[in-house]
Amino acid sequence: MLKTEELQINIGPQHPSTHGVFRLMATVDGETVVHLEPVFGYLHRNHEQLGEIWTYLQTITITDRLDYFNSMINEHGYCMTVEKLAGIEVPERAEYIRVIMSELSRILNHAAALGFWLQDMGSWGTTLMFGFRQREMIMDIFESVGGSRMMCNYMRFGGAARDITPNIVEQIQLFLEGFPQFIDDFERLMMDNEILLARSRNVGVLPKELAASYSVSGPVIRASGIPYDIRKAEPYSIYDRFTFDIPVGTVGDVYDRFLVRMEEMRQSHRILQQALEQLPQASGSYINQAYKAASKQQGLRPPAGEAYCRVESPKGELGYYIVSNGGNTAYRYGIRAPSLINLTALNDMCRGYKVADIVVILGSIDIVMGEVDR
Amino acid sequence: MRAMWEFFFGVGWFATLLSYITITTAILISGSLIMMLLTWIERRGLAYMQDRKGPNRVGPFGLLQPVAEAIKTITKEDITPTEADRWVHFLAPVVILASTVAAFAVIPWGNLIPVDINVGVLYIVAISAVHTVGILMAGWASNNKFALLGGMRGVAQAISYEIPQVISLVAIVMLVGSMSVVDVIQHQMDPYGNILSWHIFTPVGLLAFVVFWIASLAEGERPPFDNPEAESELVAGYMTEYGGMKFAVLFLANYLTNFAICAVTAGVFLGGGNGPGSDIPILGTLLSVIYFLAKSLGLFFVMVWIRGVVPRLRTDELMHFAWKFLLPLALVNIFSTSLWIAITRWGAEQGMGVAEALGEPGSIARLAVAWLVTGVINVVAFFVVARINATRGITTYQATPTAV
Amino acid sequence: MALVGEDMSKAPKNYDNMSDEEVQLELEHEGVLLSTVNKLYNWGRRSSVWPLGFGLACCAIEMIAASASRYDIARFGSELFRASPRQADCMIVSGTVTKKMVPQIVRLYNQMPEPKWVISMGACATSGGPFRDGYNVVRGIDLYIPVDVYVPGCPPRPEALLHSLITVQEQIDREKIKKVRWYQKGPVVEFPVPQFGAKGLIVEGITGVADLVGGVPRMMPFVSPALGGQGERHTDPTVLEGNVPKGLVAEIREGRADTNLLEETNAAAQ
Amino acid sequence: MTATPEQQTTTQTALRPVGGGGVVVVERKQPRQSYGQGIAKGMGVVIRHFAKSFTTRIDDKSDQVGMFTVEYPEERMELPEAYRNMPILLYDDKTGQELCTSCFQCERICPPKVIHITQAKDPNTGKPVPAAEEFVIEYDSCMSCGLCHEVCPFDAIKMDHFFELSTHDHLSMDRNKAVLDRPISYYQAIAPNLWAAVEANAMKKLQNNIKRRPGNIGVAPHMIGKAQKALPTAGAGGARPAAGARTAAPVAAMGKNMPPEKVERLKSIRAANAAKRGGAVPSAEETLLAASAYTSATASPESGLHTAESDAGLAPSPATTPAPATGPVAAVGQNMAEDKKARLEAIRAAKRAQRGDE
Repeated sequence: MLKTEELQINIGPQHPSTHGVFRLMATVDGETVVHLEPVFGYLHRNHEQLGEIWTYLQTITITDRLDYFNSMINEHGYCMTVEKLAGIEVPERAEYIRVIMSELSRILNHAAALGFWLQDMGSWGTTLMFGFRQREMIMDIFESVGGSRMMCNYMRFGGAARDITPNIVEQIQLFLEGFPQFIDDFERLMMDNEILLARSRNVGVLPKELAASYSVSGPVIRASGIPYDIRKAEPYSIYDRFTFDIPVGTVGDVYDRFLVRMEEMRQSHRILQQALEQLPQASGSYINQAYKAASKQQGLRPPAGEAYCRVESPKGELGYYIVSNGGNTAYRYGIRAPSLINLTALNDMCRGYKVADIVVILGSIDIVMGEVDR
Repeated sequence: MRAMWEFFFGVGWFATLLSYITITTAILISGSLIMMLLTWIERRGLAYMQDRKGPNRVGPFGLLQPVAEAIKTITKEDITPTEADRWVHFLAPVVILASTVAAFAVIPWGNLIPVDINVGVLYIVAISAVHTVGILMAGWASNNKFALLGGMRGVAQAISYEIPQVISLVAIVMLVGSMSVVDVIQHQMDPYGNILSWHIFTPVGLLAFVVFWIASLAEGERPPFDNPEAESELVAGYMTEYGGMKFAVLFLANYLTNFAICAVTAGVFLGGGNGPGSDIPILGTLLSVIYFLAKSLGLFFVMVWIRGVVPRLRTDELMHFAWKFLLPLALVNIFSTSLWIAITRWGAEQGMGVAEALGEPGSIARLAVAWLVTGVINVVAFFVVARINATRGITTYQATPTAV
Repeated sequence: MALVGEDMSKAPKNYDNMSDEEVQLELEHEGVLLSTVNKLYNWGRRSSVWPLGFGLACCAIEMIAASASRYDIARFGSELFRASPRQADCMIVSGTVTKKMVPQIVRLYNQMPEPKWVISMGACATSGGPFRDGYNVVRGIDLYIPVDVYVPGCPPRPEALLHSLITVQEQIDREKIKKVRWYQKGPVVEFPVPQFGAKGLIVEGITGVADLVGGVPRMMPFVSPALGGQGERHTDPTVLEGNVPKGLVAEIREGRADTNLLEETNAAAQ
Repeated sequence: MTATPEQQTTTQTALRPVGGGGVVVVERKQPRQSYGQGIAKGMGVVIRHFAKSFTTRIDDKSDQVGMFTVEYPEERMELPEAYRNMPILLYDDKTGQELCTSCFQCERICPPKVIHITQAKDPNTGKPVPAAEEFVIEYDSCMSCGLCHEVCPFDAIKMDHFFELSTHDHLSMDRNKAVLDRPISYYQAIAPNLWAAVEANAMKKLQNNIKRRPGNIGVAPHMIGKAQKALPTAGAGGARPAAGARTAAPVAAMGKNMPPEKVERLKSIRAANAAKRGGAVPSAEETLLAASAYTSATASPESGLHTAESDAGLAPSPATTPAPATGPVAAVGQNMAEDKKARLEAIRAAKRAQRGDE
């Protein structure tokens, strides 16, 4: 290939496909990427600092804003960590509620992420609109449960803020009924599309070994062929009660990540059906009554110590680390954000591909800057 | 005084000039009206494909939306970036629009055609190539890397796709034996109003249509070939630094190009204004305009439909597609066109007097044979080329990951 | 300020205090034909407000939701989210503005051609929101660029964003072609792009570090163009009395900020 | 609920084996099968959506095709009761007594610290009184987390459903007590079940507190002087904030700079508006009474609750237009001609017809 003078392109911080405020300094030779340097910090909003100033209960509200697509899973992880720290037990029904909400979040996230990814690829809105249609339906459920569309602030230490009514269960069932049709539509719309195949097959390949050594997680590592899912690897909450499969890819390219996400939505659908079936009836409590008052007020003071908990967020392994010194705020609060870790592999995924592939590969990692910069 | 009167009004040139001015004005006015209609179709159509309403608050059914947009863009501040090449930056939209409007000279509005030149088909292709220069000017003068990349992409794409486009038209020109647009439309005229005489309903014409249509999508920068202005990659491509009225001009030119493509396709492959009753003296002209518009707008709706479905091709894939898929097909099509001509038209002159002697049944039989032969050739060619492309045509490059 | 906090549900408009012009406007909404160039001009602009495709944080997702099927901002002719500021009319600042991002936002704003509007979407963009105590978060984008419409909420519902768009449209209705900034004599106001230095943001015209990292901004917000602002900041100290001042409220109440800051701000603004 | 195989066979609810499921390898599409049928399939899906958008409107949540758009200013989605937008303060309808006792719980728990309370003091004794002297919420920083309303022991602070809060004025987003106060009946209208659950308790606590409030302390500002002396009883809220509340609104001097025929025209416009929305035509008196200066601070109790298709009588307020900023504006169009009025009528009729079509 003819070697030409290298050109520096600055993608972002304001660019339609950087998924937020994020800057990529790409050195290109013609249209081939030679080097890629991500620059972030444009959305650094002091999450961890605030988590150390605010009380445990108050911090739940900003975990929503961490990865703003799946606030429920963020809350789940945070509450689990504090519960571990303070030794709070969670009633059966509350666990089911949490799992239902988490899996709805996962569907929401994947539907929107695939829409965004295809939008980056140049599909004019249709896929995004279809994905957002699912999101709207799930938002309706979240809104009637938690009170807000995005920032639910729903989970509490020892359970959830509110019980889910039969009405809401019905609403979820209705959604689950229609959801397979979305998957079918989406598959027929995009799965065989020749252009999508050409754009995504063998693009952004992340080999198994490299994926493991970058310690990426979530659909990215599963697409590379490593069946690593925290719901199976270290079952938390009540995930050991459900039958579901972990989809893995074979090549580790962008196409595999797409397929893995599609399959994960199906599996989430499966888990939801089981969870609704098994959901303990009104006999179960939605929150641990002993801690209801404590978690309502600021009074929660876990004993001195430290705790780390991780959950499988749709982006990957989301870990919370909290050190308590016995006060009502965390002494140290840290987050292992999957988006950030996955992003570190971007340079290796992009090198050698075209400029147009950068946005596709970035979209396939599915980052959220709120989580990357925190 | 009398001499002057004769000079101006007694002589034909003034009348000709007047008529040309009138026609040009009519074209420009109808062009902008058409552009407004196209944007409306695009936005409402796309919206309905995505289960939403689309613009519906300005005027009845949102029909006045483009008018509002025109007012707004015209009254907006006109910015020329400080570092830009002022004159080139200013001229680029002019060049692009001028070349597009010039193509309208030979576009047949049903039975009405502004100018019938004997190389009409060639003229369209040639004049629409000029707008490539405008794209390059826009990309270069903006002094913006995205614009430059967009401009380069635009040029590469336009040049590559012109070749299959022209070669697919060659097949039609061979069939018709003339380059005049009027002749091409006349050739598809059937005395009985039978639509089967349209070029698209012959194997040769169908393949030419497919190749021409795809190549035209690329020429008009329509998805999936909208690489020069790829929003998710290059912000707005070569239009990145254009705002206000200049952007409006680029936008207008874009849609006019799209309409020109649809019109040419309708004329060359779908019989232009032909349809039931289009040969009646006066009413027929009106009907033919309606048929023509219906066909063109239908084709434009197909463009919108495609836009609603497909992602964008990468630039290198786009090149592969032009050179490895469309070009071979277009070449094969020329071969089958020549076969078609040989089988259906050769007479005593070429030593096929026997066939000619058979009369009416003989010509029908010859037509059937031609259909069969060219159909088989074209279909086989399509599948073979497609398979070759699918298995090893489009490159798969491997990343060069470094150890961590 | 409001007179009462209760039922005004049936009458969102105060017809009684309306001037004739506003009545005329009301009539136009009801369909009386446009009569003057001014009306045509305003009609054209209000019907095609193209937003800048520009998302910062959480609110950006709701902005996209507003353009998705259910809310469909396209109905107002605003679905063309332009990626290039040159083609955009309305900047929706959707999300937390950090000190690292402010220079880029101001630059984008300067790159937009007049006439242009800014919608500050959500709590973060308006005042820093939940993150306003963070060291890296700007307490409101109106400290750097004038904002036309504020939408409270965290994040606001897509409907609320649509409502803000309608509010912008009403603002456009009230504008006059003769009074539009771009058509006036004199240079177009370019807002100074702040420098993100080691200690914080340095703004032209304000002595010292204007927005210290970990500190309180030492300036007042811009007056909204909708209220007659021509690129000047709030200077009247009386706005700080009685009502709760912006940006400084928490500090003053908790005794964290020294009150000299107010005088300093005023001195700097003059 | 640990599932053993034996239980599984016996219990009704079908429990899956613990940690069931394994690893599936996703199936990659093989490249050589494509001749464009993939795109054709996609085009089929899209055209189906296109066609269905004309014929069906979404009413069932499980549907995936059909028009999904809710045309916002005219139609509204039903908001769930639990929806929370911004905090408001409640007061009793009859007495005007606020439920807030300034216990500072909400101020303390508010994560971004947007609530600022000043406790009322008895002017004679100087001792604190269980009522708020001033209550400020910075709406511009409020994150709508709802912790304040969760924590309030007196159910005095609740989350509003009104979201049309866009404003030009940054400083107006500091809401004081006068703007935050809403009658209980308003909250009851937007969240009947939530209020019913806490009503008895809240009213009991309020009665206890009122006893300790001298004079007008703790009465919603605009209710001072209008309040009935009777102590509220549980369920005093009554039905909707109907006529009583409306008369409470101040009657501004009308038509100062308006010729009488213009006033007439306005009335007719408003009547037509109401008719268009399907609501009853309010009398001129009523509409003028209901006018107010500052709309964005107010809420329409019904705004979020009904879509346009729902009961016409409860149709939402237009709310598309908050009051324009008042300022000195030149007087133009002093006398609008009759033909203009006629034209207006004709256009309006046409519009109505068109809207009916769509």
